[in-house]
Parts: sequence; structure tokens; C-alpha cells
Amino acid sequence: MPDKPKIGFYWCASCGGCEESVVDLAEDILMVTGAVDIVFWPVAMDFKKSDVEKMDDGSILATMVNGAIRTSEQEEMARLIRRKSKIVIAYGSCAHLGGIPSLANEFEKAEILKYIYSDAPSVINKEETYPLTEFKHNGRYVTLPVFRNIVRTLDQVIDVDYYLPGCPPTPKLLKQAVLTLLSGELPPKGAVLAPDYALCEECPRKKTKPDNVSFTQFVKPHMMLIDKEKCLLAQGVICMGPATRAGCEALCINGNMPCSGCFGPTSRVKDQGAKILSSICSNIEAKSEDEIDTLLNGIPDPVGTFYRYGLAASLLRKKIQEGK
Amino acid sequence: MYSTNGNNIPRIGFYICHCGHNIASIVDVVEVQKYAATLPGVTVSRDYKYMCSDPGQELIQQDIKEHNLNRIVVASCSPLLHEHTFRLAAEKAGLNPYYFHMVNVRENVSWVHDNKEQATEKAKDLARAAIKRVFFHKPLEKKTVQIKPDVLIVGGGIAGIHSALTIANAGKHVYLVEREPTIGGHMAMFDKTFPTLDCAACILTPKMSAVKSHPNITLWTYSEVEKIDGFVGNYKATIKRKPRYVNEELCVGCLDCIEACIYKEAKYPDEFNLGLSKRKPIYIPFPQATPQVVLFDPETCIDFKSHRCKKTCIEACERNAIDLKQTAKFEEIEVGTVIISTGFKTYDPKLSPQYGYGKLPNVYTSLEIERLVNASGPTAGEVVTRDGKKPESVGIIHCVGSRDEKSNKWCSRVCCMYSLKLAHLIKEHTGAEVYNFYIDMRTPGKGYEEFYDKFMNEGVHFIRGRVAEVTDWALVPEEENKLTIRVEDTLIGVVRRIPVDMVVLSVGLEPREDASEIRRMFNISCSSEGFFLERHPKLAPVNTFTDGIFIAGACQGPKDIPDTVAQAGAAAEALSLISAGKIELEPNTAQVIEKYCSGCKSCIPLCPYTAISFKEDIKKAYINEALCKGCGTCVAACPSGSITQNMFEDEQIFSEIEGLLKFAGIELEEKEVEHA
Amino acid sequence: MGKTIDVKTFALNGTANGRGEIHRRIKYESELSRDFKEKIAEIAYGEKLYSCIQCGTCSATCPVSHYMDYTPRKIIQMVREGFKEEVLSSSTVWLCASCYSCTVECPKGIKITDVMYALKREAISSAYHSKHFPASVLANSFFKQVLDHGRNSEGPLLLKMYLKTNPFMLIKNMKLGFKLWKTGRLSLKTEKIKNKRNLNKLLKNIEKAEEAEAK
Amino acid sequence: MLSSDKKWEPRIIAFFCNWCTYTAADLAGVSRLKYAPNVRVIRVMCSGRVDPQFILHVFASGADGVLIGGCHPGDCHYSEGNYKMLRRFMLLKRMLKKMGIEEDRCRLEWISAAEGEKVKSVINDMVEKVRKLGPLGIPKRISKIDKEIKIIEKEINPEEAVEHA
Amino acid sequence: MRYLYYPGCSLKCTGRSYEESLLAVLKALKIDFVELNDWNCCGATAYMAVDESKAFAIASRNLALAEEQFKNEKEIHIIAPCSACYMVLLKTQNYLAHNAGEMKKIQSALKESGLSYEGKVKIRHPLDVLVNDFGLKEITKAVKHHLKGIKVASYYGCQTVRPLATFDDAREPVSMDELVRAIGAEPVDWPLKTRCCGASLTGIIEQVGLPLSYIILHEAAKRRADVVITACPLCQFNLECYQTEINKNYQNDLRIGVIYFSQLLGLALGISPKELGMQRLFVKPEGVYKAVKGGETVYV
Repeated sequence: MPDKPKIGFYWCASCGGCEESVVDLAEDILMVTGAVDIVFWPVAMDFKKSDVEKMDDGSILATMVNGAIRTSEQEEMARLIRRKSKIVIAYGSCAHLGGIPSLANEFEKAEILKYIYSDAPSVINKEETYPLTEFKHNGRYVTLPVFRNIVRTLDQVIDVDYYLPGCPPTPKLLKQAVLTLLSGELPPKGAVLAPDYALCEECPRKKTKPDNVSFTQFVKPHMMLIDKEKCLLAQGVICMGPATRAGCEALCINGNMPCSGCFGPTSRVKDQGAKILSSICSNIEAKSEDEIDTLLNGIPDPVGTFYRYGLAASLLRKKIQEGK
Repeated sequence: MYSTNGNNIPRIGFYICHCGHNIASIVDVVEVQKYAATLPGVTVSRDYKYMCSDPGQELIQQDIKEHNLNRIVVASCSPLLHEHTFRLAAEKAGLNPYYFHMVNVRENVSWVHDNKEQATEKAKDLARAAIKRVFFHKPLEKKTVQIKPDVLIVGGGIAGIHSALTIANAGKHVYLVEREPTIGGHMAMFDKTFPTLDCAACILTPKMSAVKSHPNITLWTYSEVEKIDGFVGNYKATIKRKPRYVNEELCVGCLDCIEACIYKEAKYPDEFNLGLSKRKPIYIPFPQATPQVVLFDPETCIDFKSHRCKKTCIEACERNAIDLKQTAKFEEIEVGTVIISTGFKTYDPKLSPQYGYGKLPNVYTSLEIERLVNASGPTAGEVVTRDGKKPESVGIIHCVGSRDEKSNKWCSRVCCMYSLKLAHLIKEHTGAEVYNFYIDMRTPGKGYEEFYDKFMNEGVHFIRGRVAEVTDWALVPEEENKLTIRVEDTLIGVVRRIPVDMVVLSVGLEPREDASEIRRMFNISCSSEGFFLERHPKLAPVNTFTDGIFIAGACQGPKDIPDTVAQAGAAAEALSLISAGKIELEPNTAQVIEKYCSGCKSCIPLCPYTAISFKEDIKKAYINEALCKGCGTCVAACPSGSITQNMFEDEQIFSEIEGLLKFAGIELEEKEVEHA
Repeated sequence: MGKTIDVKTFALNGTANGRGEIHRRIKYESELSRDFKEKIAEIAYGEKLYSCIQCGTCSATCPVSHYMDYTPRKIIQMVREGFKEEVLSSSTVWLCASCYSCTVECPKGIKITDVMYALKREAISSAYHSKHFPASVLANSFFKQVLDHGRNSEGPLLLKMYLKTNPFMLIKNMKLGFKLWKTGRLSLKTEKIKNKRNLNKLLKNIEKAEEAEAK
Repeated sequence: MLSSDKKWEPRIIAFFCNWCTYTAADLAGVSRLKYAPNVRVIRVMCSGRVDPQFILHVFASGADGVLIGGCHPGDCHYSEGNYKMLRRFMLLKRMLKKMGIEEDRCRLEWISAAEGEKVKSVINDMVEKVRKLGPLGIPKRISKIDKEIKIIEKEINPEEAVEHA
Repeated sequence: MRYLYYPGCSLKCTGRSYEESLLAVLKALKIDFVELNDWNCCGATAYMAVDESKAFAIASRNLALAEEQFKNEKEIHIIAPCSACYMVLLKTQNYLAHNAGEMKKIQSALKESGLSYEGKVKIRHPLDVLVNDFGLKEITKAVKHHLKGIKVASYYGCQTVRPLATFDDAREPVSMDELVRAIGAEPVDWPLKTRCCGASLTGIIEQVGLPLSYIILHEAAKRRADVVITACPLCQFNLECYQTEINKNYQNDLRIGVIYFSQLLGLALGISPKELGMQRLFVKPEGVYKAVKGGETVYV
């Protein structure tokens, strides 16, 4: 038997949920470990950077990188992985689109540091001590990774071959992806390994959506008792389903919560937030500016609502800093 | 099928037009041409004096053949003007016409800027955007629709009457809808017409009765268009026929009922005579009214108010035509084309209080004078002031409600001529001294200057100056009990006060008050002054921006009778559509890409034409192309990008944006060329 | 300029009493001030004067146009065509009582009263201005008084004006003045504002800004 | 080679509906009204076709402002496309504000086919307002930020730098 | 609401009784006001003839003073009774509002002299305040002597309604006539409501000015007006004080009272002629006095 193909996992700016999702494969993980050699998986096994550096370039078949890129260390590792792997897969919303961490792009780096290290209510930092990337300790220089000015998606830093969407990707999709990789019949480069239609297609509540969704109000899920059968948009709850790629089999909706868009847009859409905005607003009932305005107060945080997982991958990417 | 000239690799022909000096004097066309030649995909780049001319078009056709071009970009005037011309040229050379794109460097550039450098930069940007855009163009098939042969004409003045007869004589059916109880419009009020001074009634009444008796014309007076839906060739209209309380089929116009009305004396102001005479609650607008059918005014008829009238009118009607319980009737018709000829209204001189209209009794509008001099008018043609006296001197003030920023800015075009006519008629009827106060005398037209010349010789005074005020305060004895006109005789440079017995205000022409509602109903546009907007003042003067809807007469702008009648061109346009039997429409419709549609239904309520439906069997949206008019709203709103619009695909617009912004000093990556 | 072949005014033989005077009524292009209209059009909405259609409404509505040597309509045309000398030395601008009826009535929206003000200012700052024309003297005296005291005191103002222009008028109006004084409607006291320095400073600042602008 | 070395001029992209505003722009041309040359017009059939993505893409591609012109409410050639645009526009404006893009940079105007004069005044006014705001220059800002990864790339791993440019 | 009151120079001199009567009326109607501190001349028409920028500058000082004095008030309304002051202040405000360059210049000049103007001030004519803020119905309610039977020719003069006022029509103003009707008198319908009285020309070029005043008085008398009311100190002065001169020149026996609208209103409100400054008149408006005495007294 020839050598089993080598597979790696790595995490950048992420919550760890993606790693969890690998374990969620349950007994199928045996199938995976049977078929491949996991040569690099810091969260589960003790590999050092130097171990990877020693590997031959391109010797790993595929590495699944989750998490967004915020620091110089993540960037460095991403590059190293790129060099060692034939295929790099952006795994999960953060690597794919920036994910929740990229909501930080609504703020400047300085603002973030200031809040974390001095303004946050739980912090007392009278001396205004801020982390340094380099300092001298016992006569030796110690360095910390640089905190970048912006959160990036993986493909904004390195070349990415495939994307596995979701926060986190479902075990089913992961299993399919691994099988595809092993089959050798690779999809075209850049493919998102999930269906290319929107979530409504596989939503169990699809049939309850009326032909004429005319919004007269917007409510947040905690503000009402949500009907468990009825389309959420028909109840005035913002559901990203129509603008979000299918593949999760409507997990959140089955939990009686609206889709928040973690699978990102379909291939034909450049900006998921703009599209859902367009679709929802077009169907607002009000005609006068005042009425529309009042209605829109029901969406107090449009950026957080429409770009919850994708600000880094959006067209604007980042809030514009004033005065530049 | 069209050749695609191996369209996998775009071979673009770029042409920029000098348009004589129109473009070339501001835009450095040669520089743009040279610049375009450097852009990816451009095989041929040329500049030419007049691209729209035959040699210009041939240039394109030749290049298509010689250089195997498969995309054409022409930078010239507005696409609204010549897009069709160039598409046709490309088509003739065997290229699908939708591989063409037009850049507007005249209306959008050379005519609106004067900095040559910036204008040239802008032209380059626009050219680059178009060149980038045509990479993504696709061959399309034109959509054709059938034209229903019937025509709806709205408004039965001379414009409507003439158009109706033209079309009816060509053997097509016309529905002529008139709001008033009779057709004839303003012209029916006139006594004589300029410049021939022939009797208006003698010309008009035969035409009116021809309309009434024409087998191809359905005449609905006292009726209004309530609603219209559909699109070119296939309009569906609902006509509201207001109740006259008299059965139109039975009434023969004997007028016995009017005689029998319990009001022995007429006591209500007569609309047709502008209140200069009285009528009864049952009346006919004027003796030659067409149709010859009486009508009730429920506002003044006793029976409508108290139900206690003896109803002598009903008794008097031998044909039992009176039906006091009549209600509005609604007629539904299907027509292929519509001609709007709703005419004008005259300026209300009460809005110019300095002339005293409405306050000083002997100040009249020109239209009132038309009635006064008319042999069938309220005074049987005798010109007398309101106190019954024959005026010894009359002042005619031109440009009331014209050429004035406070009322209407435009020249109403007909006032000089009709003022001359009235001056003559008043002089003829009364022998009074007649003064014409004018700003500029405008008599362009066949026989018009001669008309002016004639009355100068008749001894009419012509004073060049705009009257500042007409007042009844006297400064000197000769002004006592007279109306005094204060004016600068600008040719002498002296201010004059001229006492007269009667003042005629030559009121200007304005759009009808409800022009805006008509515009909305028929989906056409108005120009800034409120008259209906023609598609092009020279190339399409009776067309509107809505296919199949034409305009004729003074609803498009002030016009005299000869010009109005000449606008029967609207009829010709309608006829040409009808005889073609079908019309090609822009194939800019939208389609749902079935395999991508998730069935979210976001698009369904957005379509104003209900072209989008939900296919229950496959749970996906579907666009009926025949109903789609190509606005693209659903495309913009589709949250998963699963609807596309021909000619305005996302990719095309994105590439246009990118093309435009390359000048920002940012090198955007050239998109990979993708093709179906 | 070379010698001109005709003279402006000459008397016919034997009729030197002025009745037989003959005036030249020709205008050469070289006698015109082409930039005059631009100067006048600088005022707010001044460019509107270019759209004058010479209808004469202004002259006809003007309560005093019959005393003017050129009617307001003519003035507009003369401004447009650069008849600077005639315009600035005419009585028209000083007879304008600022009643604004021309401004209200003008069909082209020309602010004729404001044009007249502009001409008054031009006349004062130019050589064509008559130092003894009472209306301009009044304007100047008024200007000076407000500059000095911040307010205008009608008594001293009129006194000054009559002295400068026509002392006979003063004597003629003595009776009226006395009656006014008796009813408490006229005083020879000069009214002043308290914070004169503030006003002076403001005017200085404006002057400075004007100068800076001119540069 | 283009305007980068010249004095900055506002760059505005306009989406004009075919029936009203584009026609009005033609009218402005025919009337020879002169206005600022900073606006490039993209013709769409209806303001309802203007996808918010277009607006974001315009900003992201380096423009300083976006102008959308449609028919007056009630006058839309397609009955209500302009209302649909208005609703999107109102939320988009809130979003843009959160993303630090000033209100004056994105403008929706109703301009009827007759209002050539309004095309001129709106364009001139917008160009002036955007000029006051200064350049938005998103691509420049982003590429400036992106320099941080290129620099570090060279420092840490000189040989990597070559691979990904 | 409290108003700022800007008297202007004339109301302190020839137009004294305008001030006296207007203030008495405002007090009687309980309309709250306070005089603008240290106001200066508006610049009037004469100033404009000499220096435009300075004319706007001195006028704007008043506006700036108003903003300072009323900086804590929600709205700043200045009552300017003199037609010329009203027009000049309005014109200045309009001009600055539409001319950003000039506004900047004036603002910075004001700033350097310790003042500021932001354009918050509203210039109001007392007629506007009485008719539109206070209301005709309220005025009728407050009337003590209905002036029945007297015919009043309302004379607005030039600058009250021209060229910028928006509270009334520039050609056919009606506010004074409505006021006349509200106090029970009868307004005369006549065409010379806004014709020029001769303004400053009467005093300086009599031959031009006097006939203008004559025309107005003649027509008012011809239309059987008992009294002419005005809203401008210069109009009142020309029409009243020159009547002897007019009679001398035009061989007429004109004698018609010319009073301020505020005086007429004051009489109707039951204020004594003295409080209204009517002892200062040259021509006593006998018809009006008779109507007050003979008219029924209504106690509210």
C-alpha cells in the first residue's frame, strides 16, 4: 500500500468551532483517519512550526485552514502551509469570508486596542500599558506577532484552492469534501464546496412563504414568539436565507432562528449584504420617506446584520477612516 | 442567424464621430481614437466626420467584413437618438445588432462642458467603459409583438378630429373620446381664422359631422379615459361615459325639451360662451354641437335638487329620450395605438392683477372677444362693452401670460396673429381706434407677414411696449371713466397713458390643468413647461417615449390651426404601425436561471406587470417574457443573483463601472473574457 | 485716436440762442466701454440684465420715468452696449426712488432697482458724477452721518443737504421745519449708537476684506 | 499615466434611468447647459435596476461619489421601480454611514425628462460637496493597508515574498 | 413668543407717532417685545447708493446683535416697522443667504468685531405680526370702538410689500385692508395702494416728488376715503406734511388725514389719541374721531 495522502489542519483567528466540527464527524473520523495521514493539526497534536518547515514543499495533499488572518503570525503560517500543501482549503466562514472576527473591520486598530486595554469596563489600566510587539526581558528580545490593521480572509493573503463554507461547516460537507479530494476528481479551482443556490431551496418553511412578502415591520427574534412553521421573513424577522448559499440544510431555521448568512453568497453575487438589503428593501410596503425611515429603525445594525460573517470579503472590506 | 465572427475573442471596432464641430470642437476625437486603439480587444479604431451618415455606416460595415469585427462601439450622440441606426448598420453587415454599444460624447460631454482637456478625458473614460462592456455582450433575438388595428384618440379638437378622419379614411377603426359634450374644441369658438380670415365654422363643422357619420369612427363625447393598461399594439382602455341624462341614440336634437324647460328664461352662465350669455339646465353647447344631443346640468336642474319639478322637458320629448336615472357607463376597448390630442388651456389673466381682469368689467380675454365677434355668439357678433356701449377705442395687449418669468416663460406663438385678427375684426365691427401693444411682432408663416402688413394699412396702432398696467384712475380729464393703459412707447422712448373703452388681453397658451394626470395615465413625459414631450423635436415630433402613444396638436406645445392639422402626422405614425402589423421591441427582458433560483419569492411582488409567477411544480420563479418590459428591478433585487436581464447583465454593468474608473489611477485587473 | 471729422454740437448760423443747436447722434465703437456691462452685472443676479427684451415694462411702471433723461429700459440697453458716459451722467439713476415696482414687474426677473444702485455707486466713484445733484448729495451725507454716528438724524441731515445744494430750499422749508419741531417730529440733535467702536471695526474689516478681494 | 499626478478631481459615477433622468441629461445637452465634467453616466432602464452592489462596487473601485437619477415618485415608467430604489437607498445610506462613507457621497435624485436644468444643478452641487469631502480612494486606502503584509513578508521570509505578489 | 423691536432712525424722529402708536397697540394686545440693544441705522436706500458691501455690513450688524441678544430664544423675530428698514434688513438677509461668498466675508468681519451672524433671524413687518401671528379674529375680539361707517384707504407704499416681502402680495396687498375690516371700518378699493409717494425725492426735487404725493391723495379723496392709513414713516410724512404745499401748487383744497395703521387700530382698541401720538398730526383725521366718539362701544 502506498503512502496515505497527507492532510493538515490549521487555525488562525477563529473560535475553535471549526476544529470541533472535525470531531463532529463522529465515527466517520475513523474513515478519514483510515484514508489519510494527518500530519499537522496543532489543536489536537503537538507539531511545531519547525516540523512543518522541514517537510518537502507540496508534500501535503491538502490543508484545511480555518480562521481569519489578523496577525503576522497567522499570515506567516498561512504562507508556510501554502508552500507545503498542494491544495489549501479555506475552512469555515472565517477563512472563507472573514467571519465574525472581521466585524472588527468596523473599527480601527487603535480603537480596538484602546477599548480592550483601557476602555473596557472590566479593565483597569491606569498606566496605559499596551502590548508591544517587541520588548527586552532579562537582556533578551521577546517578540509578539503584529496585530494587523485589518482582518483578512485567507484568500486575501494566500492563494486558496477551495472553500468549505459555514460556521462551522457541517460534518456532511466535510466528509463530502474529503471524499472528493481522495477521489482525485477535483472541482474547478476556486469552487465553494456547497450547492450554488440559496438556502430557501432546502428550507423546510419554503412552502409557507407568501407570494407577496410585503414588510410592514422588522422585528428581532427576541422580540416576539416566533411561529415554528412559518417563513421567518413572513413574520418580519430578517432571515438571510434568500441571499445565503445552501448546504447547511437549514440548521438554524430548524432551531427556530433565522439564517444569519454564514455560508456566504452564491457564486453570482459579489456582496452578500448588498444583495439581501436590496431584496428586503425592495419589498418594504411603505412609500413615503418618513414611513420607510421608521420601518428601517427595525434594523438597527445593518452592517452587523447583513455582514455578520462576511465583512472582510465584502466590497468595502473595512470602515473608512475619517480624515484621510 | 447572424455571424458571430468567431466571438470567443472580441474583435472590437471603435468609432468616434466628429458630428461636424459638435463633438470635435470640444473633444479631441483623434486623441480618443488613438487612445481606444491601445485598449485590449480593439482591432479597429477610427474617427469620422459624421458616423450616422451613409458613408459612416458603411465604414462600420466594411470593417466588420474586412477585419472580422464582432463588437462595435460608436461614440457619438445620445443612444436615444441613433442607437437604432447603428444597430441596423451592424445587422446589415451580418453582425448581431446587440454586439453594438453606444457612447454618448455629445449630449453628455461636448455640449455640456467647455474645458477641452477634461471633456476629452471624460470621453476616453466613457469609451473605455464601453469597450470593456462589449466583451460581455451576447447575441440576442428581437422580440416582436402584434399591433391591434384599432386606434384610440383622446381629445376631439381640430387635432383629434383631423387625425380621426385620416385614420378612418384609411379603413381603420377609431375610438374618439372627448371630455366635453361636443367635439370641436377651441376652434369651434372662433369666428374667423388667420391668415385667410375664412370662417372657422365653415371649415370645422363639415369635419365634425363627418366624424359623427363616419362608419369607422366610434364617437364618445362627454367621456373620459378612466384607465389604460398594456403595451404597444395591445392597449386595453376603460372609457367612462358620463351621464347626460339623455339617451344619445334617441335624441335627435330637436331642442323641444329646452323650449319646454320650466325655466322660461335662461339663467345659468353658458360655458361655451365663457359666461357671456346664459343657458338653461337642459341645453346644447352651441347650435352646431356634434353630436346633436342635449344634456342636463344636474347642478342647476330643479329635479336633481328637489325632485319636485314638473318635468315639462320629459313631456315635450316625443322620442322619450330623457332618462333622469341615467348613470355613468364604462366601455372597455382594445386598441393598438393611442393618439393624445388634448389641446391647451388659455392663461388665466387674474394671475396678472396689473391688467385688472375680473375687477375692471371692460377688460376681456381674447377668447371672450372671439365669442363677441362671432355671429353665432352671445351678442350675435356685435362688439359691445359689458355696459352695452360700442367701444370707441380698444387696446389689445399681447403676451399676457407669455414671455414672463412670473407666469409662462414661453412665447405662445399664436397671440400676435390672433391679436391682429381681432384688431381687424373689432375695427370692422365697431370702427373703433384699435391699439396693439406688443413686445415683438411675430408673424412667421406663409402669408402671415402679409396679414400684418394689411392691418398696418388699415390704420391699427402698433405700439411697441409691454403694458405695465390697466387702471381706472384718471390723471387728466380725458381719462375719466375710461380704462387707462400705461405703457412705454419704446420705439420713441416715451411713456404714454392711453385711455380706452375696452381692453383685450391676448392670453397665452398653457398645458391643460390635468396634463400631468394624463401624462401619468399614458406613461409619457412632459417638458418643463408642462406640455407633452415628444421623443425628438425633429426626428420624432409626434412620438412619445412610450411606443404606440402619439401626440398631436397643442398638447405638445402652442400651435396654430395649420400647424395643428399638419400634426396629423401622428395619424400617419399610427397607421404605419398598424400596417406593419407588428413592432420589434428591445429584447431587454429578464430571465430566471432555473437551476439557481431557490424559490425565495422576493421578486414576485416587485413586477408591476405581473410577469413573474411562481411555478408551483418546481417551486421556482418564472418570468413571462411577453409581459416583461425590462425595467430590471427584479434583477437588482434577486438575493441570490439568479435573475439576469438581457442588455443589462450584472457583468456588463460591473465591467462598465470598472472601465470608467480605471482613470482613477488604479489599474484594475482586466477581467478574464468569459463566453457562453 | 485720430482727429474726428465731426463735432458733437454746433449752432446753425444766426440761431445761437440754443434753439437751432444741432447734436451729433452717432456713436463710434471706440467711444464705448465694453467692460461696463460686466462691471454692473457683478451684483447679485446682475447677469439677468443680459436677458432684457426691451419691453419697457420698467419704464411704464416707474412713477418717475417721465422725468428721466433716459427711461430705465434705455438705461439697461445702454449698459449692455457700453454707453458708460451717458448712463453715469444721466439724471435717471438719481431720480430712481427705489420703489422697486420695476423689479417686481420685470418679466425677465431683472433686478432693475439694484442695477440703479450699482449705477449710483459707479457714478459716485467716477468722474461723471455731479457734486451738486441733490439726490447724490443726500446719499453721500447720509453715508457720512451713519459712518460717524451709527444712526441717521433727519434734522441735521436735511440741513446739510440744503446747505450744500440749494440754500433757497432751506428758507422755503423753514416753516415746515418749525411746525415739525413744534410737534416734536424734528430735532437738530444728533443720534448716536453707544458702541461706535464696534461698528467702525466692522466697517474697517469689511474694507480690508474688500481690498484683499480686489487683489 | 492618468490623473494620479494631476490635481485631484472628484470622480462620480451616475446611474440614470433611461426615461427620465437620462433624457433630462440629453435635454441639458441639447440646451447646452454647462456643468462640471466629473460625472460619468451609466444608463439603466429604470432606477429600480440599480443594484446596491453596483454602488458599493463603484466606491470600492475608486470613485468618490455615486449619483442615482430616477423619475419623480408616481412618474416611474415602470410604475414603481423608483420607490424600490428609494427604499434600498435609504437603508444603504445608513449602512454606508456606518462604514464611514459620508452621506453626500451617495445621492438619489428625482429628475424628470423636462428637468435639464436640474441635471446641471444637481451635478454641480454634488461635485462641489464631494470636492469638499476630498478623495475617498478606497483602492488606495486598501492597497496602503495591504502594504503591511508585503513588508512583513519580505522581513520574515524573503524567499516567500517572490511567490505571492 | 417674544419679539425684538427694531425702531430705526425715523421712528425716533419724524415718525415718532408711529413708534408711540405701535408700541401702545402691542402693549394693549399683550404682544411681548423688547427693543434691540444698541441698534444702528439699517443703511436705508441712500447707503446702498454709496457702498454695497458696507451697506450689507451695517445692516447685518443689527442681525448679529439680535442673535446675541436673543441667543437663548428658540426663534428670533425682529419687528421692523419702517418700510425701508424692513426691506433693507430683509434684503440683507436674503442676499447673504444666497451668496455664500459675501456671507463668509461678512461673518468673518463680524467675528473680528466680536459678533456673529448665522442667519437665524426672521424679519417681520408689524402688519405681518398682527395679521398672521396675532390673528384678525383676536383683533376683532379686542376692539372697543368698532369704527363703523368710515372709509379707509390703505396705502402700503413701495417697500412694505416690494420686492421681498412674502406676507402679502406685491401687487395687490390686502393685509391692511383685512385689518381695517377687522376693526369694523370699510376699506376703499383703489388702485394706488403701492404706488410711490415720491420718497426722498419730495424733499429734494419737489417738482418730481410732490405730484406723486398729490396723485395718491387726490385719488383717495376721489374714492371718498375718510382717512389714508400707511405703514411707512416717509409715506406718512410726504402725504401729510406736504398737503399745504400740494394745495398751493395744484390749486386744490385737499384735506385728508394720513395716519399710521397703528394709530387707527389704537383708536379702535380704545387707546387715547394722545397715547397714539396723534397730537403731532398736521391734518386732524376728523372723520375717524367722529366715528370713535359716535360709534357704539363694545365691552369685551
